[in-house]
Amino acid sequence: MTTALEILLKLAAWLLLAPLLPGIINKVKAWVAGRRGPPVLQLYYDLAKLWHKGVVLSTAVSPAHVIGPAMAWVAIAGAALLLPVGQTGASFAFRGDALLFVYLLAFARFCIALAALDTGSAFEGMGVAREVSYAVLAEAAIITALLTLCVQSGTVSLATMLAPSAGAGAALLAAGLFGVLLAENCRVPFDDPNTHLELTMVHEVMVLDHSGPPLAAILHGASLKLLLFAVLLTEAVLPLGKLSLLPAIGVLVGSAMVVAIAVGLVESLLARLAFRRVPLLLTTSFLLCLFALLVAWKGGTP
Amino acid sequence: MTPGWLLLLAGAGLAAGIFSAFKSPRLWLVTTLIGAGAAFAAAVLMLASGVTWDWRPGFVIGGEALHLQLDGLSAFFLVLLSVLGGAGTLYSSEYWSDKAHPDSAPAGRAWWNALLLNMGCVLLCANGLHFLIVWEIFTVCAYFLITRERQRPATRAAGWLYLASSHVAMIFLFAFFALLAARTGSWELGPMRGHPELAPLFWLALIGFGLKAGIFPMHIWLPSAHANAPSHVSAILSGMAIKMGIYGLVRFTGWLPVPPSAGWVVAALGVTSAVLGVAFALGQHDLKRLLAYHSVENIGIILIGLGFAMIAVSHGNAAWGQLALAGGLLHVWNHGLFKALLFLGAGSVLHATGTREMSRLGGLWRAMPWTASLFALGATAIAGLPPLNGFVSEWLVYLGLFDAVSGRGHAAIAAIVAAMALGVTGALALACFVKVCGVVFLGLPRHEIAPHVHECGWRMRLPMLVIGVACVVIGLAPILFWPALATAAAAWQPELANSIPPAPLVTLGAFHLALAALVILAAAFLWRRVRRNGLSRAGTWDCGYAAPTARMQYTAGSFAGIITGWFDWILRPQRHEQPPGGNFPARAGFEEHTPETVLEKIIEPAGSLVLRLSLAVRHLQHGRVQSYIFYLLLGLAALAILAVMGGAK
Amino acid sequence: MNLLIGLAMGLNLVALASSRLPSVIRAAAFQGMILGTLPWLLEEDFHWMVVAVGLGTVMVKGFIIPNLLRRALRAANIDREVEPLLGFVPSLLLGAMATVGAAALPNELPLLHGHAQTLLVPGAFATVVCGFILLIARTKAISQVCGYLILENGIYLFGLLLINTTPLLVEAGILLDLTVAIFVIGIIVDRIQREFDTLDTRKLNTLRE
Amino acid sequence: MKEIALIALPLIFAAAAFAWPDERSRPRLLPIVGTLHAVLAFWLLIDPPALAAHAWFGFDPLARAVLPMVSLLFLVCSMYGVTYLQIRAERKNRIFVTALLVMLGLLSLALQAQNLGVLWVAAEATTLVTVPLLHFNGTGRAFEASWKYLLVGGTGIALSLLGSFCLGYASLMGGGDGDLTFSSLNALFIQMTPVKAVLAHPWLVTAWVLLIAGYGTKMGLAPMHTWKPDAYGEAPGIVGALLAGGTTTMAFVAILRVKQVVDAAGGGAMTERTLLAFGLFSMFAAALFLLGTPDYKRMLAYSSVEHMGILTVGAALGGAGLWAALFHVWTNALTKGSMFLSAGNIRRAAGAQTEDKVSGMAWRTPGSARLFIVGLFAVTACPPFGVFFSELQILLAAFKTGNVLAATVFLGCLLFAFFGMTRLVFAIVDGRPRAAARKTHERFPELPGIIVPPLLFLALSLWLGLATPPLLHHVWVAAAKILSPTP
Repeated sequence: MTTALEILLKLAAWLLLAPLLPGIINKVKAWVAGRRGPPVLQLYYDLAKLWHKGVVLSTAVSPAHVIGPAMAWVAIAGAALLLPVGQTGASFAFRGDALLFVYLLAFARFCIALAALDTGSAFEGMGVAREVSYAVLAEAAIITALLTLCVQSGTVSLATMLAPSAGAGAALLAAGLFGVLLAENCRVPFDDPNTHLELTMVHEVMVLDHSGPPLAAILHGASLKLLLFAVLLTEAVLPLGKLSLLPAIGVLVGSAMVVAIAVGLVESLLARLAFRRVPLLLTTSFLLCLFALLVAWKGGTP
Repeated sequence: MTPGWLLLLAGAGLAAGIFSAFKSPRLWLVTTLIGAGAAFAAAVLMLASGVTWDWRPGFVIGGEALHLQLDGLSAFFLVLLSVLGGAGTLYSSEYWSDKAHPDSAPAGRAWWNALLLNMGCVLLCANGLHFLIVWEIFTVCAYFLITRERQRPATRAAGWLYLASSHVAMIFLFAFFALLAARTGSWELGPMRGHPELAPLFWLALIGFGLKAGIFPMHIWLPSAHANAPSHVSAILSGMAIKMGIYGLVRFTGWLPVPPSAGWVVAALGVTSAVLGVAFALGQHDLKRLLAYHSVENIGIILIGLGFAMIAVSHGNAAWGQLALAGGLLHVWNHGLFKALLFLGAGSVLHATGTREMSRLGGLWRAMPWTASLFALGATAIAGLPPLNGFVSEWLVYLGLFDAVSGRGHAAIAAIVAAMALGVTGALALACFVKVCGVVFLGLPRHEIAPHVHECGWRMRLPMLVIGVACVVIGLAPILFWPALATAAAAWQPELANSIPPAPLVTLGAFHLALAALVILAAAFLWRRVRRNGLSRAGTWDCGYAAPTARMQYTAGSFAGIITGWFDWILRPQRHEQPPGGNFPARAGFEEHTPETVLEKIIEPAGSLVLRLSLAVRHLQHGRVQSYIFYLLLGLAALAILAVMGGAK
Repeated sequence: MNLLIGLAMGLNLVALASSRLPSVIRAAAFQGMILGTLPWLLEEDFHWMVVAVGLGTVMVKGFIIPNLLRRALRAANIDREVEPLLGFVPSLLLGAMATVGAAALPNELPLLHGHAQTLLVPGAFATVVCGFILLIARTKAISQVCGYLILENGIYLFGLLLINTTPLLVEAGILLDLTVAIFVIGIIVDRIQREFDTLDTRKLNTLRE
Repeated sequence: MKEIALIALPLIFAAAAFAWPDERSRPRLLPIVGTLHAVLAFWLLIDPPALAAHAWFGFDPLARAVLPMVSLLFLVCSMYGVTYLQIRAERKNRIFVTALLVMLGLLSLALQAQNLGVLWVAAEATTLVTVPLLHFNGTGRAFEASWKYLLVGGTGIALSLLGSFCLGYASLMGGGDGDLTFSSLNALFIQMTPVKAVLAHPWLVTAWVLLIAGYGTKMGLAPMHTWKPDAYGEAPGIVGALLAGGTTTMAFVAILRVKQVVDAAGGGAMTERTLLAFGLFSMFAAALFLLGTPDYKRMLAYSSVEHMGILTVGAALGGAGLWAALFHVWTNALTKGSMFLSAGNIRRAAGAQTEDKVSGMAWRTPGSARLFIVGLFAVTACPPFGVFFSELQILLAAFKTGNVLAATVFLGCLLFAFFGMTRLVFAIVDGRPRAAARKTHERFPELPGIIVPPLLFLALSLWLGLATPPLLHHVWVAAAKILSPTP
């Protein structure tokens, strides 16, 4: 009973905190640009509004257009349950849950992609093609990162993998994962979340024809995903396993802030890359993870 | 009923099917289904009891006493065979009906039963000679099934390519079994790890069985054969026939000693097949050809599992070998199931629209919702996504690899490479099946396909449904199937057997269950929410363009463009571009075709070289009798030299 | 006796050198007659069977077959030229070389003392080789038949080594077979001539890869 | 007594057939003789007579191991012949039938011959009697084929005569009294004093070379095979079957007998080396020809060359290989027979025999086309037909004797032959049928008389493979044991 309650509490925490991150990022961007910018809680307002809005469906779409986002949202939420928080560990922890984590995110991608293709629009097709193609490289990077942690800790369970710090290779790993984070969440320099030219979009163009509650699910899922990556990045680098719950949460929140600010800074300082250059950057982050792996292999002891 | 009687019943049913195939299709259907059911029962019985069924009747065939044996491994494969066989039987009764194919259907039914029967016999034979015989017969049966539509030159070419490469495999198996018999002095098969001198034979087996399994450089026959065969045949070919190659490898790596490098080679081949197979698949525009290349990919995944299991054995039974093997074996089942599902789905698309060309299809979900949703299910499974079966087996393989890594043993580095390859393969497969589902079933029809597009009848739908359910069940309750895996593993390597399922598998199953439930709930909830908020219809956002047409949708080629670009070095796609020009561009065109590189760049040149040689030789037979007598003299001289040479020795 | 054999060997060269069919036939026929007489000289004791063999040989090789060939020649009224594939001089040289080689041969092959001083073996081999040269180097069917005839002569010559040891039946059988062989060839030639109105076997190459 | 009947019976009936007045009923003699002959042969197979020493011919183990096959082959072919000659009523069949019967008699003589001379006489006579069979069709092509057959074959047979003389002379050098029966030759050479052995050796080598060249020509080993494609291509299917199954078998038996003698004189290494080399070369050459030939009757000829190569390889492997080779004699002859007969049907229906003119025979002559395809798989060593088992046995022998290289070449040749044959056969059977041929009423009348015999052959091949009679197996092994000096 208590465990069930605990799980529900954790889940609630994840879901509630998630929309905060984009707000922070936007705030940082506005601040850098010298504007006041939207309130930090803007996304909450948007979600609430969307949830009550009516829906306009394309004449071409099938039920998948609506079902897809729901499935994706569930998958991401499920992934959240696998991510340990400090000492208490995750709600679900077992050997190999790291892989489940990765594949749940992949499942989410699959659903969103099909929902997007459902409209039969060339724009969505374009976006999906880009999304799934870049995901290939991102996937390689994440698997490499997991391998690094596995070599580091000698286990295959996130709870224990993330407990110790990545040691010598931590900086490399952090850089690599940060690149993956930007790519997977479609931030600059891979994608510009608030561009207005369909031809240059990746993620935005996929949700072009969504509206109302489905769009809300997609947006919330995206923010949750961002949060997941931020936490994963933090725990991979910092030895949170040794802290007790509250300090751990504190550190987590703080570092999530830091990540958000970093993203914001990157977005305001860098420009979007040309599409042909994107694979290059992703390969770079993959290589960073690979080097981290090598460092761990040489330095770490089983 | 003991397995023996059930198997007898199965054989009788299939044989009866062969004879009733021409006269009465209904009788054929019944007898064949009974046969498949009996085989299924026998296999399950054996797997449940774990008792090997061993039968040595007196009578002699071809100079060797008959010896049949149903042990864990053969039972494991027999399950798959009987399920796919039964499903395909029912499916074909509508798909390849007498009405549609009056002259090829009856013989097709007979060949179908012969194929099932002989594949079953291959699984049962414990005598090298008989193994060889039924193996070749099943190969030939498959040829006649592939060339059902032999009026089409493409089919004939595909069929001949299949026949030729199968015969290459056959020649290697000839050598393999003959050497085995020559060295051991008997045709009896069985565990003989005590004879290290037999280890080199593994290489013969690898080529012989690898050709059948379609491992990467040896896969040349696979795409065209699978694409041109009737779909239920493609399903059994891809689901079962290529697994026979895997069966051979597993069986003989279990019975015979292998050279130390064997495991590494198998794993390396697996990695190559997995990555390149899916890369080639991405380049295809022909639905069934694409699926065929995915068979290469999945065979690769299976081999990664098997290879690491072999490495584990050769390094003293590391625990992770067990997981890798379990993953590989389970993937045999899984790939058999979802690939059959996908081929049957492709079959009903072909049946309805008459084309395999994806760029002509689109928006089929309206006309054929059942096919569309089942195909989507299969796609999710083959992309290795939770909560379906594809993920379970890949996850087991992953687990084995990660354990190998964390163990920091000899295999760690190799495991790292394999794990990365597996990850990339998964992502590529996902991309590929997003493309397939999106282009074929979603969006709008790209061409005015014949108006008679219709959902397939229940006899085609039911088999797909059954297989789909099987995929889901394996995904949600993998724990149920662990005993089967353990029994099979025990038959392969007693040391690797472990009847206690790994704890994580239980948790994974629970998680999958929860996930599936929540996914459905959420979907329903959101759908209701949308309804409540009220929904209105409008055209897809066209960015203000006045006259959007269905042909402006993203096509298969353009979708995969980015990734195929990365693999240009091996895919060698041929592009014919006709860019729009001038102020008022007339018609522009762009077409792309990905050839079978290994075949067209390596095999065919070599073949033409041999043909040129034979042409040169044939010129000697130019019809002038004087020179014929001269050849005679030459022969005489050669003989004399040979003979005298010996005299000198 | 060696004189006769030498003569036979000479006739090989004549057959090789002669540019007209009748002379080739005549050479072959004359060679046949010589061979026919040889058994009588070979046998000390006068055995009637040997006489019969000799007579038969003379009749067949010397008269019947040549007449047959001449008839074929007349039936297909064709020019008498030989039309060699290989020129006369080269084939003559080859033949000469073969003869010399054959003369050197017995040093390699041990012989019974009875045969050591005869020219039987060299003659036989030389004749066989010359027959082959005719078979290979001539285009006309008739001249090929003659080549075959000379080949058989060579073999017969060799057979004489065994005439007093092996039962004569073998010989008789051989004789019969050879005659029939040539006879059939004659018929074939006749037929071919009806079919193709020529005796040039170069025309006989429709069957080919 | 019965063994003499084996020879005499066909010859007597041949005379009768020659005298027979009626064209239509004459062919009926063929199956009658065939049946009688087969009955006799199998009777002898079951209880073989004692062999008289120094007899010129007799039913010895080797004859026992092959002669019944020839008789069986002739029986089935003769059944085919009746219908065939009815279809071909426009040609006079007096000579044809007579020649067939004479051929049977001579084959029985040659297979039973225990004497070098008799063997040669019989071989020569078969060569001659084949000629009228070859130009049965009376076309120009047929004449050309028989001319080439006679010239090349005659030359070969002449060489073998020379070889026989050399062997005889070798026996003289070895101190023999000129008795040319094989038994006495063996006895003589086995207990030959070293001095005499030195004297006899050159003659033995010469004899071996000449005899192999001569009988090899008859058997059709490359490069002496040149007459084969022409002859098989032009002859009626029934003649092709008898040539490929009977005459070649005779030549092979001759080679085996000579090999036995030479081995007895201690030439074992030489004979095996030469046979192996020539067998493999024949297979190789045949495979190359098969890859490209467009003519399906010539294809059968090359396939026959290939199988002669296989036989020779088997013989070269001694012991185990030898009995496998005798096994292969049976399987090959019977399987090949079915292909010749069905090919003959197709040829008559299509009126042409090259792939550019013939296609879609599966619609034109369904029965023969099916038989042809099954025969194709049977003859390319696909189980469960006999050829598969015999070739597997030869392969086993090769591996057992450690001839891995030979085995590799062997397998490679099998592979290429398979490529060539399947390509051609499926092209003519499956290819899109000619517009005219698609109409059903143009279907070629496939009378049971021309469908059942090839079917029978396939059944026999199947039976030989799956359920090899122990008696036959025993007979082959016994013959091999006698033939190979090193057990």
